Amino acid sequence: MTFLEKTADPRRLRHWKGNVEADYIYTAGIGGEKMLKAVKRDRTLVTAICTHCDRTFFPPRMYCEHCLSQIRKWGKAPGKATVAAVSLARVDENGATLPEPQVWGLFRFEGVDGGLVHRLLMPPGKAAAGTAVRPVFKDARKRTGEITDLLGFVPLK
Amino acid sequence: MRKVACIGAGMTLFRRRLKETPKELCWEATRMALDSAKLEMKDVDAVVTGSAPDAFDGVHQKGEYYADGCGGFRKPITRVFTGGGTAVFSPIAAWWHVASGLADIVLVVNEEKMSSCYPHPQSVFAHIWDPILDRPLQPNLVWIFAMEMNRYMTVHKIKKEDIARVAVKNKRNAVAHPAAQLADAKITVEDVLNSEMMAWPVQRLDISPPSDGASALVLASADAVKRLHVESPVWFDGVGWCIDSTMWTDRDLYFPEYLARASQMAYKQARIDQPRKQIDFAEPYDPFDYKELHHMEGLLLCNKGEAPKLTREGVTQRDGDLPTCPSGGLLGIGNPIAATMGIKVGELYWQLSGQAGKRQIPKEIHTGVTNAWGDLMQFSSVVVMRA
Amino acid sequence: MRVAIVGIGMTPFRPSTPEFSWKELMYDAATRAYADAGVDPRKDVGSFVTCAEDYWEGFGIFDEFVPDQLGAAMRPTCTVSGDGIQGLAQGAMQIQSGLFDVVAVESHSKASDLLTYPHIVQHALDPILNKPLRGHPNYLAGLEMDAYLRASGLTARDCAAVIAKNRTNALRNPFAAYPSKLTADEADRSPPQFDPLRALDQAALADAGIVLVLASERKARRFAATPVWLRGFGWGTDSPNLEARDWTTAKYAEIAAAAAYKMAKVTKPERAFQVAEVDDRFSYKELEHLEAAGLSKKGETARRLKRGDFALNGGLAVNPSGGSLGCGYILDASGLHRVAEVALQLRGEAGSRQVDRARNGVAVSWRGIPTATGGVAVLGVGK
Amino acid sequence: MKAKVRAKPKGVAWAGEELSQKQIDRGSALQTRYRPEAKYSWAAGQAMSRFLEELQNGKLIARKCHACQRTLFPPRMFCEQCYRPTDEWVYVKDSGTIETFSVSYLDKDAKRITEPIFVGVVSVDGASPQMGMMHYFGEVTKETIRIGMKVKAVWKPPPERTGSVLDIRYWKPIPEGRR
Repeated sequence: MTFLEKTADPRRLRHWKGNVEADYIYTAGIGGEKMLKAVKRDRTLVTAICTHCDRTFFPPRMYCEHCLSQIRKWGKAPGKATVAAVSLARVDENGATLPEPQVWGLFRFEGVDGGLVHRLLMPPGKAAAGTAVRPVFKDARKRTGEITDLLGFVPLK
Repeated sequence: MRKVACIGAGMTLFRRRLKETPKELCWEATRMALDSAKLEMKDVDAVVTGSAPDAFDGVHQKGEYYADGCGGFRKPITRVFTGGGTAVFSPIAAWWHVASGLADIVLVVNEEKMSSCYPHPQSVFAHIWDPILDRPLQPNLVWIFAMEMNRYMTVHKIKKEDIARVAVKNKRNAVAHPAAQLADAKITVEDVLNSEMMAWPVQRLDISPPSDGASALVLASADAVKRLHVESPVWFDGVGWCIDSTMWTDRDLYFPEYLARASQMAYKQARIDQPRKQIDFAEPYDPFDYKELHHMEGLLLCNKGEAPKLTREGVTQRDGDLPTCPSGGLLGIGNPIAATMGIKVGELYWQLSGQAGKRQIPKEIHTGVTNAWGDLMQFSSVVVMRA
Repeated sequence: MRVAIVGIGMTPFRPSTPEFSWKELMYDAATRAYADAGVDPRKDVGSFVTCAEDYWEGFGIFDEFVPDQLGAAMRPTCTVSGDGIQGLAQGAMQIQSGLFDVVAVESHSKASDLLTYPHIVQHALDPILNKPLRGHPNYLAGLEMDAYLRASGLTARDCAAVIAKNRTNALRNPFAAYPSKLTADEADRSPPQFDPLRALDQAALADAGIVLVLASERKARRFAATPVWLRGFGWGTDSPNLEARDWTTAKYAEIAAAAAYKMAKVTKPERAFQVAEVDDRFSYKELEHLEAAGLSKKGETARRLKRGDFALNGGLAVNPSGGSLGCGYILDASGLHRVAEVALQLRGEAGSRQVDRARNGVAVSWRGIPTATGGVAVLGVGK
Repeated sequence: MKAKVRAKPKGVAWAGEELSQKQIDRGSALQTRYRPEAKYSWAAGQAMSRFLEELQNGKLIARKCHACQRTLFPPRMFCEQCYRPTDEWVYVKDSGTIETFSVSYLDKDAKRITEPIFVGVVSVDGASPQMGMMHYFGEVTKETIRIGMKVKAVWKPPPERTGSVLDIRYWKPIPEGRR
């Protein structure tokens, strides 16, 4: 091919190991704090209302991604959500088989643009789109202001 | 080749640590740029964005992640990346969107959030080196500058105090910049020379501070400038960029030949054959004080080794004959790598449109040049602008 | 000003390439492209564009490590942190702006250098909203497949037919890494991994390098090969926020296709092309992309797939190369590979997988999860 | 252009909410922590595999390009100037010249250190002019080290070598007139 010579002895081909790792501390930001502080405080899901586009967003943001207006009005998402899509993960990020499938869902709230991708806390065999669900949270004392304060969604009944 | 103008600019404060997420920083700069151009997202045809290593913000494909903050929602958006050179390169990419005829109005947004990574942004810089040849030596970023600065000083027999004058000038200039992080009206050459030794010959005050921040520009075609009745457009007259070989240990670091090539490319388009005479002011990239000097020489604004003399004689002061870094530069305002677009191309725009406020160069100015520098002492991008 | 592809170079796709460093792989692809075009990069190529992402490569600033092996040292060179079609578009605009006559566009995958691929994809998620939930990120493809299939009326069985078609097409492509004689029934029985997504619904990673040489109309006719005209191109992004994007239509492909078709003056895309190379990172994405790019009307896709319309000589050959399912998934180089394959087909140089009377073709790319970004390129030969 | 000097740009809002280290440490600004697992095993390829093999043997090797007649170090399989494959392997010497250097009081994480690291570029005898590698210097002081100084590699003993640039401990000065 392109080089005039190449080794034909695979044992002479070396590899070099390394990483591109560091520790990260991400600030939740203006929109993130609006959302996560309310979850931490009283399990409220705050929505952002763009008065220019007349849209309500969850998760809330400091700006409307459609028109780039600043968000100045905030609301509250309904306590009930619907499962819009389901997936059962059988392997983890290391490629290892999970003992039980993890159930993931895309959740939508009525009248709200957006929703949430999170865990659906119900038996894998029964998980299905269309299920009416509600969010469940960690105990108040254990909440840290991260998305994991929300444990996932469970069926309403 | 269609004519392209800058018709608006915006930037956030540059600070060691800002609360906003990268998306939110992008939005703040974008909103300010759109407001200054009196435009909304519906007027924008395409978006170009620039940001340096993903490992600063700590998000893989960060151009995708923060796209909505730049107005990328359901738009053609592209991120370009040439290390630190991105600060002046993403406007060039936006320029070709307009010059080619593809777009009339293009938004350029650059962002960097360096405070996310711990223990220090410099840990992340360890990954910019060759994994086999360099990384086993556990290099620190400052080594690059120290080795280049030493070579430059030794070849031209430059005194450290002549280099320190750049830091003093820029940190003083920055007092007039509303976004500045490290402005200092009282700093002296002695302060720089007495500051902590980091990696000889580099001392603490030779270095620009790592920062969080974002900046944005609005570019428009001549048709759009006319249609929108823009009061004071500032025209892109020439663009250039060039990269040298990866093998940096095979090159003489005393002169940035790649910058000279990039400058020649830009000057040819701008019909500039005597840069020192035809250019009124410059925003050379100044992450370290000696870099401003190095870049003045690479921009062909003076002879090799002559930049320290011009600085010593006051030629590069804001009221001098060839003001350099009237903004306050990275040394005074801060260095959120790619986001320094706001103090390079952004400053050219503000100066040439007479909007630089207290930073306004007192003499009459028509033409400015700026550059940014990146990769492993290897890449430069150049933009020439005219009022 | 029109822009043509005048040089095509690619290395064989391989699950791993221990004999090459990333630089050597790129050199291999570039040398082939320059030989194909008959250009000396040191004299004839004005500018170089590479499409790369730091974390795919394992570098802080990958741009540093690009120039030498492309012949780009001391030349205008840049990185596009995007898909190959985005890079192609930048190269084309550089020519159209009048800066250069000849531009080389490169992209590659050295995925075998990367030991923790799922972690890197996870690292692309929103740090506040999604990343802390961890998990193998392909659950997002599982969710999207579920949403898309229910909205479109297509089935997992239809997706199995895509897998079988592409893996079988790859048998005719000597560069493919994952060809196999696979039936839709066999593909349908593939074990679930992110239900409804099965193991074989996911294209496997591969290494390869792709380089294209572009030229202005003025210069294009001086080259040896038939110029393949880049008649239109476009790219687009839906919301990067998982929660806010469209989960049942590939909006980014719609936006990209609309721009590319406008430029190419294509008004009836479903009848404009003989060959389409369409992103199939996951089997269902091929179908979703066919619809978003207007190559198959929503509601007709299942019937057309069953009828064999998308087979090698079924009218609109979709992924005759074998696509990512058959060749291997080469990260952001996938888009450039799709363009290269269409160009080879239009030149009539696609060997035993040659599509009859191919005069016009289209390539559709996607940057993979969790992005909502893709590109479209419209190519043609003749006037 | 001096006509319309405004106090500030049109329609400005210099946005940004500064956070102190305290606000991070105390958690009063909400935050999420993460460490990516980004691990690689780069194929060294033709040129670097041989280079590492020779380091393990206590030798430095280069590639020669017959077109430009340069001896390329570190070695590569292609010449970036001529854009053609390089032609032959040639050994170069383990002595050379300091092209530039620094005396670093920073470690890789920017932590301060009291015993400085002497680091720089050494061009290697036998390779084309100014071609070399980055490495450490030893048996020098900040008073004695200088650009142009002749140096020689100090190798680790063979059993300790692994095929790495660290198989050379550092480069030490060669006394004048002893080359």
